[in-house]
Parts: sequence; C-alpha cells; structure tokens
Amino acid sequence: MNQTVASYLLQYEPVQQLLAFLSKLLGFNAISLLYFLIFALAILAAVGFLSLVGGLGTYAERKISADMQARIGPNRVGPYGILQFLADGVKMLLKEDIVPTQSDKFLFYVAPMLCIVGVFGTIAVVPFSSGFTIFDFNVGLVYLIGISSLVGLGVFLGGYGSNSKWSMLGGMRGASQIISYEIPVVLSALSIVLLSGGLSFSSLVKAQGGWPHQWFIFHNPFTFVGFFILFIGSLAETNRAPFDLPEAESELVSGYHTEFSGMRFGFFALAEYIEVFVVCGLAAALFLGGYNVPMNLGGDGLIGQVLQLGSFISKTLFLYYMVIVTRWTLPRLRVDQLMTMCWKYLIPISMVNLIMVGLWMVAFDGKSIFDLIFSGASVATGTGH
Amino acid sequence: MFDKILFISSALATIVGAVLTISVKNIMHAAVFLLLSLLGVAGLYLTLGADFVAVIQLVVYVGGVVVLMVFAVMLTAGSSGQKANRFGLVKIPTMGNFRTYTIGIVFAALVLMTIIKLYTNVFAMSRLAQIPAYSPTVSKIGISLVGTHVLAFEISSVLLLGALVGAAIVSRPRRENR
Amino acid sequence: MGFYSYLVVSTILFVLGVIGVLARKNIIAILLSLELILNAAALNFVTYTRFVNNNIDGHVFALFIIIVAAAEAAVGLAIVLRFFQIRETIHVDDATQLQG
Amino acid sequence: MSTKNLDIYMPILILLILGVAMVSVTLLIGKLIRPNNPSAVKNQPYECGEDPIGSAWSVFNMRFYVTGLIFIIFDVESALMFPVVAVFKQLNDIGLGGLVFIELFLFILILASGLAYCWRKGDLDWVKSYHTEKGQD
Repeated sequence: MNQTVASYLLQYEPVQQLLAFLSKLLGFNAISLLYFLIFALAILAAVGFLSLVGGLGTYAERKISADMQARIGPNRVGPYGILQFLADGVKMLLKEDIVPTQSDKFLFYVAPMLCIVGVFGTIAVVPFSSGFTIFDFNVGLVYLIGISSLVGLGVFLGGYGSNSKWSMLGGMRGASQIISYEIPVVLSALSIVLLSGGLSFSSLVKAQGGWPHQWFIFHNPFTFVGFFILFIGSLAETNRAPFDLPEAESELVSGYHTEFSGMRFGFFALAEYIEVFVVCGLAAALFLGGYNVPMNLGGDGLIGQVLQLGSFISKTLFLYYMVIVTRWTLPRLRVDQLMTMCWKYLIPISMVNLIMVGLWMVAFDGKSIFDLIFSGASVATGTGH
Repeated sequence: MFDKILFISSALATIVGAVLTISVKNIMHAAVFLLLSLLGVAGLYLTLGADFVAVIQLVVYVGGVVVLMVFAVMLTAGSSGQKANRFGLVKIPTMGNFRTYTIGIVFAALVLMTIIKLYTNVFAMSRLAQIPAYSPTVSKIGISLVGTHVLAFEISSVLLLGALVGAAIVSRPRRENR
Repeated sequence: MGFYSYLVVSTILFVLGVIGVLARKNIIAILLSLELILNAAALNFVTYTRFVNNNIDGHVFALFIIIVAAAEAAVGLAIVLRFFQIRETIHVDDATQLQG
Repeated sequence: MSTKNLDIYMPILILLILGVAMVSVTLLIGKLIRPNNPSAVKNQPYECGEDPIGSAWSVFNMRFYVTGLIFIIFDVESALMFPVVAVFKQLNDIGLGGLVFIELFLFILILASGLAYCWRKGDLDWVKSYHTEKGQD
C-alpha cells in the first residue's frame, strides 16, 4: 500500500548514508529532497525505457510484418536496421510543421499534449517489479483507467481541431471507439479486483503466485474469458489491429492525424506505442501473474528485483508480440460491426463474468479451480484408503 | 515542502481553469479549460487525503463528462456565435458580452455576501485538534457503501437507470420529422 | 494547508461558477459552469471530513455528488441536443416556448 | 500504512509536468530549426487533391451522442462498484460474502435491464433500422 521506489531503496545502506550526508550538508532533514532525486532518476529511466520500447516497437512491427509477408523490412540504418526508429525520430523533428489556416491553433497544441500527458501519467503506476514500481498507488488500477481516458479526449480534439471532414470523422470514430471499449476493460478488471481484494497493483499481483496454475487467467473459467475480453478491449482502446478504424488508411487518409505533420504526429505515434506497452503490462499484471517469479527466487533483494523485472517485461513483450501479429492477420472491422461487438457482445459477457466470479468467490471461498481439484483429489484419496 | 507545492499547483490549476472556462470565447476551448480545472480539483482531493474520490473524479469527470460535453459541442455545429435567428435579429452573442458579465458579477457578489455570512458560524464550529495522518480510504468507503449507505448505493443504480432511459428516449431520432 | 485555504478555493470556484452560469448565453457553456459549482460543493464536503470530524461520510457524499452530476450532465445534454434539432440554435433566449 | 506527508504523490506531478514540458519544448525547438515557408495551397486541409468546400463543422447525427451517453452511465456504474468490489474479499472471509454479493447482483441487474431496454429499442445498433429525419442519417 502506497509504497514507492524511494521508500524501497531507502532500506539499503548506501542510500541511508547518502541521506545522512545530504541532511548534514543542508542542515534540515533532506528526506523529501532525496525522495525527489530518486523519483526523478526512476522517472527518467522509465520514460527512456518506454520511449525506447515505443521506438523499437515501430521497428519490430515493420520487421515482423515484413517476414510475415516474406520481405526483408528495414535493414539500412544501423545493424539489421535497429536504429531505424532514431532516423524516423530525427526526420520528424526536422520536417516542416504545417498548421492549416482554418484549423484551431490552440487545439493543435493541446491534442498531442493530452495524449502524451495521458500516457505519461500511467507510467507512475505500471508495476515493473515489487520494488521498482515508481509509485504503488493505493488505488492504482482506478488511477490508470482515469488517466488513460485523457488519450480518448486528445484523439477527439486532434480530429476536431484540424477542421477537415476526414480527420473530423476519424476523431469522432476514434473517440467513440475508445470510450465504448473502456467499459468491457473496466468490468473485466473489476472481476480481478474481486478475487484479489485490493485496488493497488501490488495487492493484485501478490494475490497470484509464480507458477502458471496460480495465475488469475486459470483461476476459473470466467476469468479465462475475462482475459480475452480485456485483451480485445485494450486492442480497441489503443486503436490497434482489427480496430484501427480512426486511422484507417484506405478510408480516412490516416484519420484524425491527417493534418498533423512533423513532431506533432510523432507525439501521437509515440503515445500510441507507449500506451500499447502499458496496456499489455496491465493485462500481464492482472491475469498473467505480473512480476511474480516461481518459488519467489531471489526474494526481495536486488537480484529478486531484476528477476521480477525480467518476468514482467517478458510477459508484456509476449503480449506486445501478439498485438503486432494480430495486426497483420485480421482484417479491419466496419464501424457498425465494431460498435455492435462492443455493446451487444463484450459488455453483456463481461457483466455475466463479473457476477459469476462473485458467485464463485462466495461458493468456493475464493479458491482457484486447481485448489479445488487438488483438495478434492486429496479428500478422495484420503477417504479412498 | 511538497505538500505546499502540490496544493498551490492544484489550486492554481483549478482557479485559472475556472476563470478561463467562463471567459474564453470559443466553446471548445472552454471545455478544455474545464478539463484543466477538474484536474486541479482532483489534485486538491489528493492533498486532502481523499485518494479514492480523486481518482473517481478522474474516471467519471475527466473520462466521461468532459468527453460528453465535447461531443455535444461537436453536434451543435461548433461555435456558431453570431447566428441571427429567424427574425434576422442578432441577439446577445452566445458567449456573453460586457453587459451579461456585469449582471453575472453583480449577482455573484450578492451570493458571495450570503456565503461569507454563512461562514461566520462555520468558523465557530469545533474542529479537530490534531489533523489525522493520510491513510488509504478505499476500504472505509467500500464498507460504508455496503453497510450504512447500502440504500443510497442501490437507489443510485435506479437513478442511473432513470437517467439512461430518459436520455435515450429524448435523444432517439424520432420517426416523424420535426 | 489550512482549513481556511480550502474554503477560500471552493468559494472562489463557486462564485466563478455562478458568474459563468449567468454571463453565458450558450446552453452548453452554462452546463460547463454548472460543473464548477458542483465541484465546489464536493470539495467542501471532503474538506470537512479532513478538518472537522474525520468520518468517511464526507467522501461518500462527494462520491454521490460526482455520480449525480454525471447523470445530470447526460440528461441535460440530451435535452440540449433535442432542443438544437428543433430550434436550430442553442441560444438560451430562444428557449421561450414551454411546448415541445 | 499511513504516511505523514504527501511525498508519495511526487511522481504523478513530475510526470504530468514532464509530459507538458516535453511537448512544448520539442515544438519550440521545432519552430526554430524547422523550415517554415507556409504557402496558401499547403495550408489547406488535405482533400485528396481537390480544394476543400465548406467548413467541416457540419452537424453529425445523434448516434455518436447516444454512444457517449450509454458510456457515461456504465462508467459511473463501474466507478460506484470499485469500492464494493475492493472490499468483497475482506467481507467474504468474515462470512458476509453472500449479502454483499446480493447487493452487487441487484446493482448490476438494474443497470443490465437499462442496457436491455436500449438494446430492444434499437439504440445500440449503429445504423438505425427505420429511416429517421430526412438528411439526418
């Protein structure tokens, strides 16, 4: 509850010596200054890592789609084209930034900012590992859902501000798609909170064990369905894969960010790729046992943190790979199919899911299906002989 | 030290956002500044130790009400400020001119008088001698919602049902024309 | 910070909301300033929980204010849009006839 | 565990300010080092080659608003359910799980009936079944 990376690092000897040195140097107790320094470093590391993941995401996407279509993909810039995303970034910085005359200057400035602020706000609560989560907020899950709804607003204002019919339609579709798919995501996250009994990411992850059979995805059949609803919902929420209607190249000339050029468009793309990582991290933390390591190897020491970090990132990157693969395998949905699927299929199913998980909690006192089988088997064998 | 920074920045965001919401000419900019003000209020809730109410403010207000307002502005043909009505008269501009603001400020001053009058006995109220430390509030709210306030919890679902059905009927495209 | 500073902020927010409601003629702008007034009230409730009696009912009441405000915004905007379709303008002075 | 001061919320403020600063600084730098020769043609919104006719702020129909409306009702529902669901396991261990489940079930049932009503009345389907006002749809 409310533990932060700074309070975690304070357990270590060198950090306490630094604190003693600082407070002696400045006279007053420099605990909050030290908190600030540790937070600044942790945030720079997290933002750097996530923009690297965002950049490499574009590279990975082009490479994976290339070899799925038997072509080579970018291999000019750097070894095997690794530095392609740096070249794209520099190009975006140097391209001319055209703001059409009738469009709204203020909204052109605010829309990418809302997207970036919405995504950066979520970085604070992403559960990298038990110690390295920047801020394990007591209501972290609700905070993540609230802050990431800013992106939907940014998408809409981007479309509305550029005053062209195409991007207006794209902005409208994007915003209504993002907000309507937020409900199945929230309802399936609620069923997990029901099982784990707390809203902070540490309680959500600690309620699961390291071994796959202790993950919530296999806890009971309803959470198994809930995982796929969350995955589909988060695909739609980040305008990815079969739901990338707002930026549908064929119809809307790349939708809401048609008029954005140069670095403004770069912010939309960066925000989208970082949000895909954050949303995959959410799915991994809720359903795939987050940063739990089997048999709790390495405990809570620094080695344990690194192992937990590795476990969380490998699960998230596996989901990231699934997102990229689904993009190049499934055709795009029409608007009405998209909305019908959300309102008439996903939301009723996730409501039934939530009720049935509650019933499962009451009936089996929160035990997972494997516990029941094992305890059932042991009772059977117990009474057997 | 950081308590002061968080309070001042949230209060500043709230008040600057509110002033701009009521004074800016373009309605869409007013909605964006309302968003800034609501984020400020969420920050104020954090400084008051109400962490759950702050994030619910984020989810419901920032993620719902402002999006709905922006949709409504879009559907009413954006900022059509100076449209003359059927009789060709350009009435008072929709975003208010000097006259409307003076009326507003005069009446608001009256309201302020009554508020200050009210506050005299608020200050006389007995207050907590020692302000409690910040502690997580979710479980307390949850238990009170399920325990003492269970009736309010159930009635609010009936209220939401009424709002949903009513608004759906009103905004359903009618079969006949006007 | 102190008890008074929160009261000052919520009073300023309330007064700005009242000015906004009276000075604007666009119905949606009025609804925007209405949200400010509701926020000021909810802020006061949470302030009293922290400084006056520390029971959780202040937070629960602020929660219900937010929920009722969201439902009210939904219904209010539905009425405004229906009014716009009939009258073609969302100017407050046009809302003169009571008959639909 | 209760904390005396608010230092734990420092990262949220730092990250929000970092987001705003990053966008503003990059756009500022861009303004300096970027070529900037605006021409009338270039500044028109892109319309596959033809010149744009009429402002884009034309009126769209209501189905976008109906989606937003139903969204906010269910968003508020999930917001109200968060505290109850967070406390469910704790109460279930005490033995009150059945009672809380009934309250939660009632809450969801009432709102599911709202969704069923909108479904039956055709508010959910994107292309309205019967023809509505002329030129509206």
